[in-house]
Amino acid sequence: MTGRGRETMLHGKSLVVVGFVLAAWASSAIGQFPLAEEMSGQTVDAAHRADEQVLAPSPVPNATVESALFYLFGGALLVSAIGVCVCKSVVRMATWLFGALGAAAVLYFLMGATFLGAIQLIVYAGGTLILIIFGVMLTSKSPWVRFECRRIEFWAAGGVVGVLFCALITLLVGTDWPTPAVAPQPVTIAMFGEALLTTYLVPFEVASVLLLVVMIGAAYLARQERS
Amino acid sequence: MGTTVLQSGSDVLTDVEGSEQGDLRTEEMLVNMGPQHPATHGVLRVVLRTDGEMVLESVPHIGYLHRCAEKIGENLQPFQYIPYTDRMDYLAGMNNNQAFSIAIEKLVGIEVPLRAQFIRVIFAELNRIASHLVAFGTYGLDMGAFTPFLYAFREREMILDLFESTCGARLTYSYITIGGVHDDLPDRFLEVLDEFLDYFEPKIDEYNQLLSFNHIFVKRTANVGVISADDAVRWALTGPVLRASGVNWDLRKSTPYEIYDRFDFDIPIGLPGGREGVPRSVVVGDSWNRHIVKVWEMRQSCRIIRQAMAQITDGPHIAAKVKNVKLPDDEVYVEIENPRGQLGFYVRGDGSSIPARVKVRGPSFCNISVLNHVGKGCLLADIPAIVGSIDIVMGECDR
Amino acid sequence: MAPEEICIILTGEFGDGVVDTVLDACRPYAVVRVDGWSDIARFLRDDGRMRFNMLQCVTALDLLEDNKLAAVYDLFSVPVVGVGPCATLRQHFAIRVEVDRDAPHIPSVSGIWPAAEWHEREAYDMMGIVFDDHPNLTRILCPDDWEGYPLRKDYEFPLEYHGIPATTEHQLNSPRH
Amino acid sequence: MTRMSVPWRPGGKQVHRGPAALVAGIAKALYATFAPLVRAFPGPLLIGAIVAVIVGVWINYLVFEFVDDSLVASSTNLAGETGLLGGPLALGEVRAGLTTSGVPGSGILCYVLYPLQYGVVRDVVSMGGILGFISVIPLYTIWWERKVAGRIQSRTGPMRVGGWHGWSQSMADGIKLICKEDLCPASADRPLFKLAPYLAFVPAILAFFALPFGTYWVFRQVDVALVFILAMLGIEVIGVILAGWASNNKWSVYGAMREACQMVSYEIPMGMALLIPIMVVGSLSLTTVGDTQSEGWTSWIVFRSPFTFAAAVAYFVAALANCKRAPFDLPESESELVAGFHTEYSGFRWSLFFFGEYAAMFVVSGLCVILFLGAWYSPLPMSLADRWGLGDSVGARAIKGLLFAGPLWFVAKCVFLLYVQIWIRWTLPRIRIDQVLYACIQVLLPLMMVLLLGHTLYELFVPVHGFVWTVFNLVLSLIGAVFVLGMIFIATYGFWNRVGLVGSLGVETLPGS
Repeated sequence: MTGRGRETMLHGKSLVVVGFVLAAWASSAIGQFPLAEEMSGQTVDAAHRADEQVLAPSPVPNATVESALFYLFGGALLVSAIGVCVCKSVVRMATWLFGALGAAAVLYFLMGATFLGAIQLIVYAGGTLILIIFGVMLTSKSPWVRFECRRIEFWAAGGVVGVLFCALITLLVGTDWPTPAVAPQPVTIAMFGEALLTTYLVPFEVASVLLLVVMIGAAYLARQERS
Repeated sequence: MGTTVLQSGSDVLTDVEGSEQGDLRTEEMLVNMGPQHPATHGVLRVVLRTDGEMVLESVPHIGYLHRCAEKIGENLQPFQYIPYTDRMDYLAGMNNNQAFSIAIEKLVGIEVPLRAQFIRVIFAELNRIASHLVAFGTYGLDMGAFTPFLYAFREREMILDLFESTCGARLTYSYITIGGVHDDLPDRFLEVLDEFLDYFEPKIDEYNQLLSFNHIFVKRTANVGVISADDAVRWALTGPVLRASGVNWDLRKSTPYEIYDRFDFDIPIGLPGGREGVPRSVVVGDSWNRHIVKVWEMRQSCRIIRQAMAQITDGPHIAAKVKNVKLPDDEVYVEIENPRGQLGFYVRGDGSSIPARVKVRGPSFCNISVLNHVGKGCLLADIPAIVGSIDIVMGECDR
Repeated sequence: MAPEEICIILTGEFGDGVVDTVLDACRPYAVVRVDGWSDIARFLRDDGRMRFNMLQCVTALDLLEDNKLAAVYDLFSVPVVGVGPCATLRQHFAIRVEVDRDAPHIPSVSGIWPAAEWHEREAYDMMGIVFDDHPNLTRILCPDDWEGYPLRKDYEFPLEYHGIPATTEHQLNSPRH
Repeated sequence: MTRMSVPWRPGGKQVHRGPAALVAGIAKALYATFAPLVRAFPGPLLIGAIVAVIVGVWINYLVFEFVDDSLVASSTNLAGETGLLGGPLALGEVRAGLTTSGVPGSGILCYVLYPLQYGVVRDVVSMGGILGFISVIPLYTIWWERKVAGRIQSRTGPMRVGGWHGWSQSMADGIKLICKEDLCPASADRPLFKLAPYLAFVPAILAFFALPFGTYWVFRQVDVALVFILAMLGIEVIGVILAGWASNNKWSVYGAMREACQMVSYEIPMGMALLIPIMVVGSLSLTTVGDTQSEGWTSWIVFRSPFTFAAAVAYFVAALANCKRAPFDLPESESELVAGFHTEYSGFRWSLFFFGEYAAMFVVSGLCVILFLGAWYSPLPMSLADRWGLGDSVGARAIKGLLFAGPLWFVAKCVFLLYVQIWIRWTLPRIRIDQVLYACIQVLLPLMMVLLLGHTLYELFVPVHGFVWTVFNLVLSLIGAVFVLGMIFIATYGFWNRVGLVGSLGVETLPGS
């Protein structure tokens, strides 16, 4: 590594870090988050008051920036999804998956569903992805674990994907999407919580019971294999 | 490098080397806790066959510090060989010198003056304390507690200063030679030694509170690497490792050499859990007992030194004629109680002044051979705990 | 028990198995024939009067003048509470097994005392004494591909190992005896 | 052996070409002028720098507020929106607005204030403050850890670099690490190997975006700040696992595996422990949680009920495990795994991991301070400030910032929690991986469930400011006060009769030695 090489590498590295931070800031800068100034006027009530006050979002100043970001992260989602399918090495596949999940989370942030974006990162990027990598790590020695599928499977998969893609395209082009006159009211956490426990209580409980059963099943299988 | 190909068709995970694995079992790994590893004190290499965190087999490989000390022994006169004995167990130089000197004196029949024997006892016990301090500090490091190491070395620094004031060296002393000691004590030595003992003895309880009885330390070492008394004897383990397994065998007490029969001190041996001052989960012969036996031995050594300082007499510090003494056509095998175990010297003379064969029986050589037997089924993090508690020095293991 | 009584018991038990007993030496020992050695060893460990349960050291000797190799076994009896009757013998005895140089085969005692496993590997590595049915008789101190047995009196120093030149002090090719 | 073309020759004078010569010249000149200055009185400079950063950010906020009030008042067509690109006012209007409101030197000031109307300029300025503060934290936490470790181990720690107590030691280490060649093992998975440190470093920085330092001191007021920060801490795990896995070294794989199970399992008790203060306040936004603890130290959530008290301790333990700090630092345990997942890393990449860890340490202690220890409020209640009649003038706000509520209090509490983490690391040994998982699943999880249930019942059935409630509150507050006063007493007692480092016993005076 000659001196010259190191300097360029140095610039490369710092650029990558700044790029990451800028991308995150850009997604947060387009005003979906209520700016700090709006908050200053709000007086602090007694300690116990719940926070129902709907945070008035500042209207989107400039649609071009917002749509540019949407296409950027939508494209990133698409590319990493393709990366997941095409890639051979399993761990690289997992990294592409992380790219896809991250891009999806940013899209949620763009739409103002901040809670959903954060949960997506915690549950998917922080949870299932790690278990996938963990599973790969336990079952193979070197990182060069390859996953080669045979010829016919490749074509079969290609066919199915083609069919689904055409169906999607026709659906996309066919319907005329209603464009809402006024920007939909963003959902705050309090409304989110109430909806979960009032209107959608039954599906919420059913889902949690299902997860409970899955967890007990996993524990039982693990213990059985260990003994 | 072996790439593992996941055949999507078959549900079996086949490794490129073709080793068929039944079901989706975790991959067994051959891991090399190599010669350069922070947890192996010195250049010990342990090849571990592990399944995840569980260790199936731990085979120690030695020989990385082999300097053919025994071959050199066949070329040098005994008094020239003393500096080589320092370099064997480089943490207990005085004890090594004493072992070789007693062997030669017994072979040739030299009578060591009484004052020299007292000085030998004082310095041997001081070196035992210094060696146990190193063992205490590095064992804390193996368990992840960085601080006790610094305290142990601060106290050891004072002992090394005492050694330096007497024989000029801090590690390789060559002070105890054949027929006595190299030169007499400096005049204010006993006062400073008394001052050190008064400073040091309360420190041992402080160390115990800081590390030995620390709840996490106990959980990491109690019931880990248990060696039964029968195994300890069959594998010829000696020293604190043997005594931690409950065998009351210390050469200073059982077959007293030199003037050890004049002092009264007791031998700390491994205690089962539940006794006063012993945590509940402790078992006789586990790593915690091996650690605590060393700490209690430090206190006994202080007792011995105090009695030796009280009973020391005046007189010559070395026997008269020592150089180019003729070795009889005979053999001798002498063992003394080294901080790490029984260090034995087998010397065979053939009439000339150069020995025909010098064999060194290093305690670490035997103590580490039990690692495979003890290491089966323990966790990866327990290997440093076991190796640290056995406290090996590769100098005397490889010679 | 004094070494004399041990020798008497041994000669009583094994007769010609014990070649001779040297008692006036600094550390008395008995010389034993090779073929009877393994059952003498088992006798030394299991017999009630002997109870030598700890094999401390196996020293390999090179008796060049009468073309022999020897292995000296130093045995200790350590009182272990709870294992057999609590013997307070605390005795120390040694056995020497001599075998000629060109076929140095001694039966291994690692079955009787597991400690012997590493000592015998070192004796093999340094002196070239082959211990029969030893579980893993390989070199322990020298590298595995080392030729020759360093501690033998007639050992020629190799002048090169894997390209690394070896220099001996003032051109001494073999130790002066 | 071909001679490597190395730009510098050993012993020879370093030769620079082109722009590098210019930069080197400037650097040398700067060093020549400032080095004596810094070496003369480093202490005041260091403390001055920290205060300057905080005052700078404060002034930055004041200016924003001033810009909004004055410009909004003076201009007619302004709708209060300061969009990203379209500026509402021309330069002339700004100057006119300033002169009408009688601001001295408005000629120059308008050039300064004009760009500040744009949101993007404000974001750049405040992001500069955030990134500056973030890079300062790991730098000084590392230096401070080495000093505290030294003191605990009866030695002195860094004393030489930069003068007073080696204050610029970690800065020098940073420069050294940047200049060091960072290798990538041949058999490693190169792209992943290079990506991993960024995945471990950037989330820790992004977590600072949503971490409020004061009521108005937050870069982005996210209404789900807590969940956002937890998400960022979750992503760090992936960086560490990829690092361990991609460097194709058996020991790093062990480090990565341990990391995976430890961090994933400890996120659950950590999340549950954070639920309890949320239950009290009712909102996920950290600013609201912080502002509800403004009535003096008895109103802090940690003293609210025994359940929150236990939850604070449980959270701190889970946070220790989440940041891989002792006694849970198994992923990079030196004694078994050589250096765990970052064995193969060196130079700049290694320092990214190091920075990420210390930034995460600050974020985690920040969360603990905001949710349990009365965020940016001092033990004195805000009502006292109103009684003293502290209005909105700059002077009054300065006193309120110092005595009652301000980022200084938040940073002070975070620094105290950092000290506790450092203190724990240098005293406790490391626990084994099965004990780590046992502690999480069989001890911490059930405890958190009990606390969660207990606190819900407590909130429902114990009337707020009722008799039982105030008894618990006072008792716990007393415990807290005793703990803090005890700490202060021990510190002063220790400082007062600190004994010189116990060296050798003066044996040199022995004759003949």
